[in-house]
Amino acid sequence: MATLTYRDALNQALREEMQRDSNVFLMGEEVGVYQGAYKVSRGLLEEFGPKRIVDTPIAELGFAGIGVGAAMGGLRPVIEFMTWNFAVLALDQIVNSAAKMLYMSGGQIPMPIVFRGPNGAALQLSSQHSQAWESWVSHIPGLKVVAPATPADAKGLLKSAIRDNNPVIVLEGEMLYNQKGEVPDGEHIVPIGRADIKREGSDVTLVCHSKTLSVALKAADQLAEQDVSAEVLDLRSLRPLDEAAILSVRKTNRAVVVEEGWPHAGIGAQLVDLIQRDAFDDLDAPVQRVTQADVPMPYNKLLERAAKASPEKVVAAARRVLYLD
Amino acid sequence: MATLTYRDALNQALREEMQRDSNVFLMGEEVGVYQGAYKVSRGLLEEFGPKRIVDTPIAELGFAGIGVGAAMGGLRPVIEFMTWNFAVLALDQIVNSAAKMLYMSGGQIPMPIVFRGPNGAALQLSSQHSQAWESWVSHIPGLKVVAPATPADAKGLLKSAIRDNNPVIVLEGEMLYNQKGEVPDGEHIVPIGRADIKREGSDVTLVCHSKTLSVALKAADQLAEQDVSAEVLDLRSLRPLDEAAILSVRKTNRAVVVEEGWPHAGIGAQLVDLIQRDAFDDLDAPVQRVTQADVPMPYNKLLERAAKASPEKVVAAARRVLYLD
Amino acid sequence: MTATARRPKDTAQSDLQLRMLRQMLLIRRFEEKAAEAYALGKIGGFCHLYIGQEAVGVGALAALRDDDYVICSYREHGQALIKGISANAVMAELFGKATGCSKGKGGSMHLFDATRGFMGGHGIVGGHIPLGAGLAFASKYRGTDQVTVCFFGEAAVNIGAFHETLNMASVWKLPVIFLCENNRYGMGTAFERVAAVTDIVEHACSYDMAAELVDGMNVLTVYEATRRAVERARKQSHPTLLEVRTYRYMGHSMSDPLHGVYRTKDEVEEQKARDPIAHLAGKLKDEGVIDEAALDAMDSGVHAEVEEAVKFADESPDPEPGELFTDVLVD
Amino acid sequence: MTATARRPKDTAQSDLQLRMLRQMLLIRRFEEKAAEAYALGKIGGFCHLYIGQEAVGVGALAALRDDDYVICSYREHGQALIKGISANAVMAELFGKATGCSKGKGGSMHLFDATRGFMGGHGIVGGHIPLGAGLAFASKYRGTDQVTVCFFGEAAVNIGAFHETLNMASVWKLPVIFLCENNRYGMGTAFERVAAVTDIVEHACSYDMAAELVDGMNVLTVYEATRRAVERARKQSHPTLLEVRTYRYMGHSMSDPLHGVYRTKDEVEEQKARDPIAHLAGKLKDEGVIDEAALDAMDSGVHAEVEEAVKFADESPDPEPGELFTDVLVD
Ligand SMILES: Cc1ncc(C[n+]2csc(CCOP(=O)(O)OP(=O)(O)O)c2C)c(N)n1
Ligand SMILES: Cc1ncc(C[n+]2csc(CCOP(=O)(O)OP(=O)(O)O)c2C)c(N)n1
Ligand SMILES: [Mg+2]
Ligand SMILES: [Mg+2]
Repeated sequence: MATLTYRDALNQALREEMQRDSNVFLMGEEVGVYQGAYKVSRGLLEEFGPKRIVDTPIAELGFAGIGVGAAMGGLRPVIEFMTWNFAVLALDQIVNSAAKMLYMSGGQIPMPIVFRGPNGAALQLSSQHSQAWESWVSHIPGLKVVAPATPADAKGLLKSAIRDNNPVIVLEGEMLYNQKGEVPDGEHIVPIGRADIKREGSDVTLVCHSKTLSVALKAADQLAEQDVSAEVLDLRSLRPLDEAAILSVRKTNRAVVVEEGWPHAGIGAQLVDLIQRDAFDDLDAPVQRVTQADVPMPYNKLLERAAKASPEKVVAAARRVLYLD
Repeated sequence: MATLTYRDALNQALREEMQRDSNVFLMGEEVGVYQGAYKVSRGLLEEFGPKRIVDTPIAELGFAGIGVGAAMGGLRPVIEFMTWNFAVLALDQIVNSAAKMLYMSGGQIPMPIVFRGPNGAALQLSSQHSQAWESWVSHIPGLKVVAPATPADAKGLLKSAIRDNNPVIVLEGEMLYNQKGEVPDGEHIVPIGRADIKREGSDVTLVCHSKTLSVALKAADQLAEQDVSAEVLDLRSLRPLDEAAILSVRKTNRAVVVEEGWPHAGIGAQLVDLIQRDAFDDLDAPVQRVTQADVPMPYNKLLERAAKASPEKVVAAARRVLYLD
Repeated sequence: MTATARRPKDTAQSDLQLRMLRQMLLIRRFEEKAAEAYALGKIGGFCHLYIGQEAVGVGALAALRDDDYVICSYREHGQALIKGISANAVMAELFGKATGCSKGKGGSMHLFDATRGFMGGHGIVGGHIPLGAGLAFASKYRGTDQVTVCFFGEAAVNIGAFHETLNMASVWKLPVIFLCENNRYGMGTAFERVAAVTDIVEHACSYDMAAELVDGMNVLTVYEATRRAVERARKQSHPTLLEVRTYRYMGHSMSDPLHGVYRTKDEVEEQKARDPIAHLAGKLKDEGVIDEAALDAMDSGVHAEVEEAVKFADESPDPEPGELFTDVLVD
Repeated sequence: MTATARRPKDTAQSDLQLRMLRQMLLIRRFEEKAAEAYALGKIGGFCHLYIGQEAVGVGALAALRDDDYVICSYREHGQALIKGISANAVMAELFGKATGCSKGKGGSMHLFDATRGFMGGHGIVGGHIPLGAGLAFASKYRGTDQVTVCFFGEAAVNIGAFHETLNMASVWKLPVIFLCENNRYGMGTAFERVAAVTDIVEHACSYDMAAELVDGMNVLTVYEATRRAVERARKQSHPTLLEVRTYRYMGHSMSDPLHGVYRTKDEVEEQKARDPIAHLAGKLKDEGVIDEAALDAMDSGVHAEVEEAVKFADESPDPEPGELFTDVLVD
């Protein structure tokens, strides 16, 4: 077990899967010569050559579609979006081609493709470069969606995604790339569709994923100081959801959902829907959500900070569901 | 008050607003010479000429962006998408340009633009031509979203949308275009953000919009035969939501949300979130949802029918929240 | 044209031309039946007929190997039939039946047969152009010498995906043929009203790509031009842009008027005088390759095949209700 | 070039050239300061410097009227300053302050001043190209004779929006100038690695559009070419594609290395030898229009302006917390 950054864990997953299966290739902007805009693909061009590490023009719609076509032709493409913000141009191919192909072909054409890249806000990138994609992509049948929060999960989920015969969306986090953690060597697989309890607790369940895991963990620390024991459930997979794990809120009878995106029809709304429907009688309080403020992301540092989910907001929400305030 | 089809009500709204304000123009595929793919713009080219009724190439991203630029230049564009399915190509312009421009310019550039067209499934149009857009567009701050269910609301909401100084998404329904209803002549405005009780009831509230209004009304009829009195609340506006009206579920203590789109992070999830949070103590049962099946839309008629929300499914859900089964 | 080409003594040549004649007839009769079935409500949704354009699909596909890929827009009944999907399976798909080539889930716009390299029917204008390049990318990557032909209409040239894809196909030298069926109109829009330059071949210059302008009412011309492009793709892995000038006799789809306000009835009639089937039949008769009786027999054979397809489709079962939930994901 | 042009006796000419020299200097010094402030953490996020490319923005904007529109990508500090936004307001925006030209909400990539026709700063590559055409659409619709100049990088030519927009601008004859600043690289990708045809002017053929290839290291050449294009737009309402060859000295953005692995240090140094500011300064000195002392004075003036801007930005307040929720919608 080595200590790796989230970035290097992704890099390791890519490298190992490319070594294992010659049909796997990586395509995207700046993935080759430049070693990746965020250096996730560092060293891969040297090891695998330009046939398998393919630098593209700025043409998200086109290269996403070429990836889908390559999957139809028997390859296993990994398509990197420099950030998910730019994937809005490619959404037609993700949704109308990748997600619907198997179904509309009557089951003939499997779609082993991964679309990955950093998602959501980093620091001060302003309105057009800070969008969180959870809701949009999770909405779509025919896709799987994962959002790892730790280096180990990043490696294990990306490996699962590459081996999956379905299109998988991997939402990474620019703010997570430098984060370090223990990562099992070699064959480390995290199955898609399984949540993970990152901290046990008994008074309230904090449901989170990706960047909001650290927010939830910090909130749990603060709550502990206030004698509140918070469980922290990391979803890891947003489609399919690990419903059984989520319904473990029955244990605490209270839940706060923390997400990075906007509130309206956010992924958190779906969690609330699930919890209230299937654990209605176990709930001692309405489920509360902590989301990004319902505004485009501002540039100013203080406004940006105020717009994002924070431990303080989670603590406040937890106290609300505990009727402590 | 005349009896008009939904199509002609929209046509009337367009015509009246174009007569009222010379800055209003209509742009889209086949809106002019062909009189509109679904004939919503019938007669407008003759009346207003090609300067104001602009036929475009098939270039959704480009003409949506030209519309946004025209709004920046002081006009009031109405952009027709032949159907919303094709607007996936234009989403960058809708979200990154139209919705975020006012904010990222620090309030300098208002965005009086309307994006409209038929939304969701018609009949047997299969996977790529049947997508319901409620969730995707409602998710975005900086947009308003309306979805009229009746000819009168179609006229009144489109007029409001055109007069609004913000970008407004108008989700119409191909299946509704031929539907007839009473429409007030001339100045008939339906304010954005106000739901409408289309039928009063006391046992359960059916929350719906657009095409699902008729589903809910039929369900209410069937429920009446079973001695259940259902209230039918037509949202009309999906962003902003009429929260006060929705919280009138306190009156019946039970709610079923009926929507056209897919379940996962659908607009209905947001309604459930709102209701459970703000009316928790008034709920006698978890809120139930009736949605499209969580699959791409199949072509076969029977499968398609089974995929869609139906009065039978709504009745079953209503009986569930009433603990009748 | 050499004398040999005008009078194919060579039986391989006459066989090929007879085969192409029969294929064009099959498409024509198949679609006439489909139009009838649509009117009877047996086919639903959008249904875009190929009548008038048969020479394009038939000529182009004659230049391909069985293991080559074909990918199309929603106007793909013709190519599907010629790539080897049975009339039964195509008609059953139009009827939405379980025996259809997409199990009744795809419909007219989404015919598929992956085993035969027929990679669909796609509904978003321009959306399948990158898919075609991607199939070619896969062949090149895997080191096979398969070629991909991607069919699309002239209106798709105005959409971004076309340009993004042609650029990458050229930079990466992909073995793909971009075959633009220029039938002059989008739904109801004449190309010259919405395109600054109406010769689609001109776009090849911006992408340093081989290109050819082809008469699409002559199946032999289409065949020869495609052969040259296939050669270029198979041997040198170079893409080609073919602009094939053709014409559709029917409305844009079954829900649209026959000529509408955007073109005149006279124009349609004028074009019909250049009918590709009549043209090839006439030529083969002139050359003594076929006589009236043989032609009648061919037509009867095609008729019987199509009648059988309608019967098959009619009698086939709908998909099981449970099919609604299958094929969303593979396990 | 005529002798007159080399030795502008004509004071209007010399005044213009001196003004352009000062503008280029202002951009250069402004951005040097911005780089310092970025290093100190006073500016955050992405910050794309224009150093090396000053002649393009300055030359092009000199050909415009005050009421013309300018719209840019994220590399727009230069154009913003020249279109009349004060150095104070631009620097304050980079600092995220309430006094910034976008109230601190936009940042480096989203500078705006609608009253001066400066229509932003946009972050999605190619996304503002249709906006530029839309502004021109509005001018033409309203019957004003305003012209719009839309600046973008060469890498944007590979994206669909560019093509869709050029086609419509040509079909509808919009008074817009598509000004491509070809600085040879996207982030770290040399254009020839990702474009089949590297002369961007070639694309004009596909859209039947006037085009010109322009030396972007010479502000006068840029000015003259833009004047011709402005004339064409203002008088005949015809669009133009200008390919202006230029070079950026710095990394793609402040977070990227100066030259990186994609180009050599030597190449960068070679290009700096063609510096547009040194070039114009030298010419004006040769011609006796300016001497060393006057040049120094100009530079000091610019320095002072920029220092003042930093001070202003530094001392300006952050936006009120409540600003988070304003400007989402107008009432
Ligand atoms: C992106 C997109 N926009 C609009 C449509 C609606 N539509 C379907 S076919 C068509 C016309 C296409 O014309 P062309 O490409 O020339 O092909 P043809 O139908 O003539 O074969 C239109 C506008 C669509 N399917 N996709
Ligand atoms: C659609 C999209 N894809 C990717 C990016 C990330 N990105 C920002 S700038 C850039 C390079 C653009 O190069 P060019 O257009 O030549 O302009 P320059 O930066 O050289 O001025 C890239 C890839 C983006 N902003 N938008
Ligand atoms: Mg056509
Ligand atoms: Mg560049």
